[in-house]
Amino acid sequence: MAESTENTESTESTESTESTESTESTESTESTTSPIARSSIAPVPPVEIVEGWEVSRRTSDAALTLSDESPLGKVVVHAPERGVFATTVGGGDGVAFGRAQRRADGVLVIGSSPGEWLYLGPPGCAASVLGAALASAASGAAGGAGGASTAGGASSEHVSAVDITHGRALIRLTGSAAPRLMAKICAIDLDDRITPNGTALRTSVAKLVTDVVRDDTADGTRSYLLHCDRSSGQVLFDAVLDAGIEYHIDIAGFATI
Amino acid sequence: MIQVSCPWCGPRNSSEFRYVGESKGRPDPNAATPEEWRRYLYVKSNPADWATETWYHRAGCRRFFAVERHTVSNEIRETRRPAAQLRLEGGAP
Amino acid sequence: MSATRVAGAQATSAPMRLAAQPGEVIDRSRRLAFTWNGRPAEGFAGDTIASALAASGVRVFSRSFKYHKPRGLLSATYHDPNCTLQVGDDPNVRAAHRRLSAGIAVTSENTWPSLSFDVRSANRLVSRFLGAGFYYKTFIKPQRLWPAYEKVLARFAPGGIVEPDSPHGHFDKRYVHVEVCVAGGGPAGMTAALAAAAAGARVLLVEEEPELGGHLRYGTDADRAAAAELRAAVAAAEGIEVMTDAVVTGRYDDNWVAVVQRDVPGVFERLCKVRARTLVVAPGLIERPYVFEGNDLPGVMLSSAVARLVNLYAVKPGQRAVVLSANPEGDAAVDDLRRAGVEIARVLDARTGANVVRAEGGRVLRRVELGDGSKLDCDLLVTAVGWTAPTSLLNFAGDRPVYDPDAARFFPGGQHAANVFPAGGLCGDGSLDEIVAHGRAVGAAAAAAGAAGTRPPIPTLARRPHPALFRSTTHGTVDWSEDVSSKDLLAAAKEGYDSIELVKRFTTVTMGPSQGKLESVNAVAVMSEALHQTIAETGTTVWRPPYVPITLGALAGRGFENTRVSPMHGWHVARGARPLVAGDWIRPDHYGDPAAEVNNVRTNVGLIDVTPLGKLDLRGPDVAKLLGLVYVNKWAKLAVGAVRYGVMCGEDGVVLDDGVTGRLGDDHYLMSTTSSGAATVWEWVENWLQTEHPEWQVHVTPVTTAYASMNIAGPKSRELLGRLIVGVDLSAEAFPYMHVRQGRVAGVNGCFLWRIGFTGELSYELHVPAAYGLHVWEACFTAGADLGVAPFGVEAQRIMRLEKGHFIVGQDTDGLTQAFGADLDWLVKLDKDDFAGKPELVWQQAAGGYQRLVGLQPVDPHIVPAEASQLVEGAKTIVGRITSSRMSPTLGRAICLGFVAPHLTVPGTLVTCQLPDRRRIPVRVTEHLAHFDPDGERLRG
Amino acid sequence: MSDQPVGSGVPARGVPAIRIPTPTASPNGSRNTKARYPAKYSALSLFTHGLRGRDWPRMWRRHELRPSYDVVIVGAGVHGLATAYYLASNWGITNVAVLDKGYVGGGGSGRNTAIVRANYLTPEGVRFYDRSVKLYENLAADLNFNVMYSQRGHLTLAHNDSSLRTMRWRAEVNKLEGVDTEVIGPDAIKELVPYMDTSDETRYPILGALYHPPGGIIRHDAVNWGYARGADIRGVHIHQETEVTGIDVEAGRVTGVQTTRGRIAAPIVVNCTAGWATLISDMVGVKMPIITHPLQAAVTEPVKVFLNAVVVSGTLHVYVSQTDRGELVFGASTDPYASYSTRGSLEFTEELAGHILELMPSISKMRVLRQWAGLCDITPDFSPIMGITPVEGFLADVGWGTYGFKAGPVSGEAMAELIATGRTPEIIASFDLARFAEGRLVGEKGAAAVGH
Repeated sequence: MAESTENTESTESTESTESTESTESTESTESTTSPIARSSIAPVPPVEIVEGWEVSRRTSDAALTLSDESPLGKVVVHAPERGVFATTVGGGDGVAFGRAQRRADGVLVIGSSPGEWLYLGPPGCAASVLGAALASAASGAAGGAGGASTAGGASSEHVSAVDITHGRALIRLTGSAAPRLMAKICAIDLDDRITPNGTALRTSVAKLVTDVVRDDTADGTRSYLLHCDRSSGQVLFDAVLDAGIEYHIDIAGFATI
Repeated sequence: MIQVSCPWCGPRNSSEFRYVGESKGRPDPNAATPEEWRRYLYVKSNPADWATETWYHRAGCRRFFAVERHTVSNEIRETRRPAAQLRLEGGAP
Repeated sequence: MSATRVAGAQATSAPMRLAAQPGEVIDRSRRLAFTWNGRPAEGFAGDTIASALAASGVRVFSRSFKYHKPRGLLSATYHDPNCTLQVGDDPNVRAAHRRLSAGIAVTSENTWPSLSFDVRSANRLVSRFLGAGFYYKTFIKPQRLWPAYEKVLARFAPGGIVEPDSPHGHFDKRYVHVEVCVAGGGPAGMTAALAAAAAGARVLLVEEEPELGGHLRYGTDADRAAAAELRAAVAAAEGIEVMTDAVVTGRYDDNWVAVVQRDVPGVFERLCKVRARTLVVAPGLIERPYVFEGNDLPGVMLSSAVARLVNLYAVKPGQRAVVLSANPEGDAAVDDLRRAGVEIARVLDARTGANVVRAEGGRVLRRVELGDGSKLDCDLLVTAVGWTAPTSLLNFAGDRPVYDPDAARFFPGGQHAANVFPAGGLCGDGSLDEIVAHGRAVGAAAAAAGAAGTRPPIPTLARRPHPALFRSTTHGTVDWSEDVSSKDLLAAAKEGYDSIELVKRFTTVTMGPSQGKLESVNAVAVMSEALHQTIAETGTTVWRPPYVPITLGALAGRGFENTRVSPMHGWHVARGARPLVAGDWIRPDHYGDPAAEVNNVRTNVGLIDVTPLGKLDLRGPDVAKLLGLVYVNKWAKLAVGAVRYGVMCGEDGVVLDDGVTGRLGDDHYLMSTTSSGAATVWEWVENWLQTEHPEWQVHVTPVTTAYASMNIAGPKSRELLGRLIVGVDLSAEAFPYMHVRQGRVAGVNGCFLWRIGFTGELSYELHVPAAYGLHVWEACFTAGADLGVAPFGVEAQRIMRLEKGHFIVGQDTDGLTQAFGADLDWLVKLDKDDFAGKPELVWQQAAGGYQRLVGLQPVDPHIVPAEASQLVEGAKTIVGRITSSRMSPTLGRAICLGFVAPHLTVPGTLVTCQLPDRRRIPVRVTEHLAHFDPDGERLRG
Repeated sequence: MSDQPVGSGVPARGVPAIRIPTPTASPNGSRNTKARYPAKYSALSLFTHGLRGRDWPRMWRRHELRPSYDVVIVGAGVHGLATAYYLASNWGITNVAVLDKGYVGGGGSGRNTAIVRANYLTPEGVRFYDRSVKLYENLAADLNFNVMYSQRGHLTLAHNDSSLRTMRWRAEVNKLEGVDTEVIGPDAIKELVPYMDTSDETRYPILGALYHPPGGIIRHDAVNWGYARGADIRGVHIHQETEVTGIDVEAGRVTGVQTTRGRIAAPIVVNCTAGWATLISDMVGVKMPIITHPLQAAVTEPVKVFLNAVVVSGTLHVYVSQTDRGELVFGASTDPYASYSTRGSLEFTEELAGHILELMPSISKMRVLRQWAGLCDITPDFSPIMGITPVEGFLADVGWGTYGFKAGPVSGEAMAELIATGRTPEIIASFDLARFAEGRLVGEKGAAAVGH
């Protein structure tokens, strides 16, 4: 029965998000009225519409940059902390609490809390991620039921997924000085030995409850994703900028994941 | 700033948590006398000694958990999941 | 050529400046001009303010707090109580520590009208009548005159000046994580840091002076060479962060260590919060003054002050000196003085009983009287009578220092926390090699602590015997900054203030800016005399943080304060909305005319931004159970697509929050809470799920700001929405009151619509994926222009909800209002098996006799009683109060909600209301809470 | 001295009647000091003492423990000392011992921020604290000791309309009780406190304040010492460094206390131990609804006096006043978790500084000189627990939270009356222990947050 529920859930949201995306393509004629998605952080010029989002296209070659990545798709999945989904199949991709891992399709899967996973992907990915997560959850649940085929739903665990793309602000801080900057606004020990690449944690940053994910760039440059309640996005962004002045921080435009 | 070791997140500054208070069992709401119920609401043992408390990781994993803290030294000797969860997990096959 | 310029300079502006000294830290090539009490002055880069002034011949730096006696350099350290000066807008600057910078305006404090002539010094003449605590014994009667006396006393307040417009300045903070934090950059501290780093620990090394080295900096050539060597080693070592001109101000539970950093470019002061696995305390020793008559005259100074002045700053401390020495440091000072060309009138060896009993002079020292009664003319008296261990950090860590009579000083008591390690002079004496060995061993042990493996042993430092010299045969100053003499302490003890804590409070000894670093041990010694007991028995007062004063600015840092806004915030600002600060949120209070906003909603249609409304996404088979537990009403039968109003109570039955919750799918609900209650309710719900019912399958996701929420209210709201929505039949039949639908609004999918009505009008609460909030909001205004759509703010909403009689939790209820008192009889379902607060509500209903929330209307429709106006009987018996009141634009009369005593709840009852201006008016209890459309035809329409 | 009609109030079971002896003959303290005892303080005596260089007599003397006292008071803070003083001065009951494990006024009475006010929320609260203010106004004369009560005015700021509403509520109740309290606007605030940022650009704009002219600050040590001296002069024994280790109860009645200096028999034992209240009441098995939280305070280096009112912000959890010595004295709300630690924390000073600079940005360069902490015995309704307990002869004067010092005089007066008359004075009737089990909490809960 859990499955059926979740499927309704997923179709609900899938339908909605998909057509949201379709809006831009199909109704391009009435582009004036076609919905524009806006981040809670004011974009610095030049501003463009990308994937229906109003984003900054500013480029910077500074050694330390801050960018608004709020348009990324964000899905939170809840499942029993020590259940089938968490351990085996891995809608969570076996990603443990406190770790982050990038999937082949570029989606970043974060063990954001015990029994909670956060998926970050390109704008508009939410729908497919929702579907996928729940599908694997369903199969995982069944698999988890092992040979007890008759047990069916009874033994299946409760997994749910919510699209929170609009509920969070997401910014990226990149540069070798990032940990020194963070030390001014975050009490966590960011030493390599303590919090290596791929670490995910939720803590207080500039007095805001913030998810911190260390997600170094391909070339190994230190990079953090900071993720807080949408309504406080501008405050977090400004706090990081303020702390970065002594490290000559600069604002960079949106660069999809 | 004392450090509280969250059973899930590990040691964090106490400012990330909310002190809920001394852990107390909830009386049967349909059987409790006013005296019993209000003892549950208001009376704490308030020892100058080891105390078993409930804390909430407000700025972290948002989990409630049990803490054994000495109220004079503020030393914390143990943190663990809430009793109800331990019972549940213990009971699971 | 610069040399000649300098020579010239010495001749004119710096009579006391010596020729280049081997260890001097001044840069003679960089002259810095500043002003001293308005007159031009000059010094060199590297000078402290005090050394520059001393070089130019200044001997009197300040006046004392109580008797306004002239005061000069005593210790020439940060703790020097006599040269706290005003520098620009910076009060109480420690001039013997603060580096000179060009262009600063330095003025003395506590002087009136001037430093040289201070009329308040007349206090000295009557000092015998103004003993410690004299003010407790006078100004008693007549009582009414005390304020006048008080103003006089207040004029004697010491310290600098802050102006109402002093600029805030840039302050900052930083976290640091290390295995070992070392307090003190002397030989012991430096070697401890090196040893710890060698063991692989991350180390923070903190030094008060601008450069590492400690006392070696002003010692012998060999000392300076050793210091340079250690400095080089530290600079080369991996994993040591050095902070100079920085001080460990406190050690708190779990080795949370506070460091104030003063030399960060562009930052006035930075507070570093260090989480250290272990803390090494290596502050060295502080030289102790000697108590005798006249010991506070300018010209009486400590041997370490001489060493600093001569060796670091090339300043000649005086012309003709008498030296009282009880230790090698004192003897070394004699050599320094000779080298500086100071005539040595006499060297008194305290170890062989020589003594000083009196210092004489007017503004400065002229002559000293010796133990044998003979007198010597001199302008400099140097004392070296012993050392004080600054054990503050150990005290903060729980230690009680122990006095050793043979060494005549306190030592660590060993009761401090296991993650704190004292090192160096604090623990004992020894040759440089022995100190270095000790530091190295402590550093290694500190690095090993907490880690696996065995703890390296720490050698014990020998304790050098030292004569116990505290007070001579005469009485003198014990506390310079508080003007407390040994006489005062003896008198206080006789008067019954016979414990060190009591005498401290009564005489204020050690309570001043130096917090006892120079004074404590002498105070304890004098008290021991008075109480005929040993110093060990007398004990010492508890040192409290901070070790040195720290600015409010540094403690505040950048002052991050959360401010939350909705996606439509900019739109409101652009339309001149008056901001309303509601907790973290900034909301539009109104757009100019709340009454007009109300009228427009009642006649046309209006939009309000209600994004802060708390929203929790609840999923799972057991959600209904959860709702039944946290709400006072029933939820089992709520159909998919329906919404229901609910009220939550605490376990004490007191109203906690309210809101509507809708069922979106079989196992999917959306709960709304009050804006201010959002966080509380989320935590409340999690608490029940995690600590009482972990077996329930419910997933809670806060989605408050995932949606931009707007309420479209008014008779034309259906028409407006109809123009924008796709996929939802808005007809009253298809979408009745208290239901929820999902659809596509203005091209945005995944919007939720609740048909509810806080305002009492036909209205739809629209929840839009937040990023599209502004788009949909603007679309509504475009689409509804011809319908007269206009925004309305929180104030208009408050008026309308009051017209409608909806209470607001926290305004129309208080910390003791249980559900029945809030007129919720219709909602509370006591036949439910269990819900939060049920027992209290059962008893409340049974007992009765509680105040109840009712609708109230002043008989005179034009008088609006201010909220919180009291309802009274007789002279002063309170029988209720107005909780909400407004002039209703719809009804054209004043309307209220309020609490009334049980005997007044009958509709029609007249109650007396006392207005803030004490006028009393009659108000009538109405039949319903609702003043307008009680049957709700409009919102059901 | 007392306006209370003698024996007014509710008969209190559980207070054994005690014989009221004639006060012990004028104390013979003069033997242990060459000074004349007791001393009369005045400008003249100050002058003559100064002239003759004569010593002052002891403020209070040291005694051997008597085997029994009529009343044993545990805790030599302002509550215990005031109770002893009024027992002796109002009722002639002098066979009284005040015991303390430390020294006079060493607990909360010497660690608080010495703010006195009466602008409470409930009529019972207002009446009670107003009586205290009245007693404080005459205390210097009564005790012949200058307690330096400075009625400079007390401001409680409101930064949002809900707190402004609470201020108005308090003002209205105060008016009805005849207490001088009113709500004033930003301009009037700026006049009283020129350093205050009353502009509306601030993060926490100041919408108004509750202004209470009789409120102010006092020299807390002087109050403690003055009461101690007054009690001592009248024959009360003050025993410092005498810790109570147990309380003897027989058949539901108190019979005496065990101390580190031996046993004392007594039919009446009064618990005045504030932060340690439950540790004492646990000795007789009386459970108190009290939690002990540290309350921290801090003082800055002195600067020339610029702040002439007491300023409180509940929203920002800070209160501040400036002493005649020029130091700013700060306090905040209690620590977030229960503790008996008085070590103090850094986060307290950080929060404090951040919030005080929101109010007065120009004092950022003032420096914090010292911080300390005291222990607060907090009850669920922010009101005290006074009077009888289930154990006969064991009386409570506890649950003071952050309000204890300002209530010292009236509490002492009322407890003395209760002991002397066996009747609970009306003024403390609503503060009984039974109210919790019976669900009659006092409404001060409405005005939570920082109440200084």
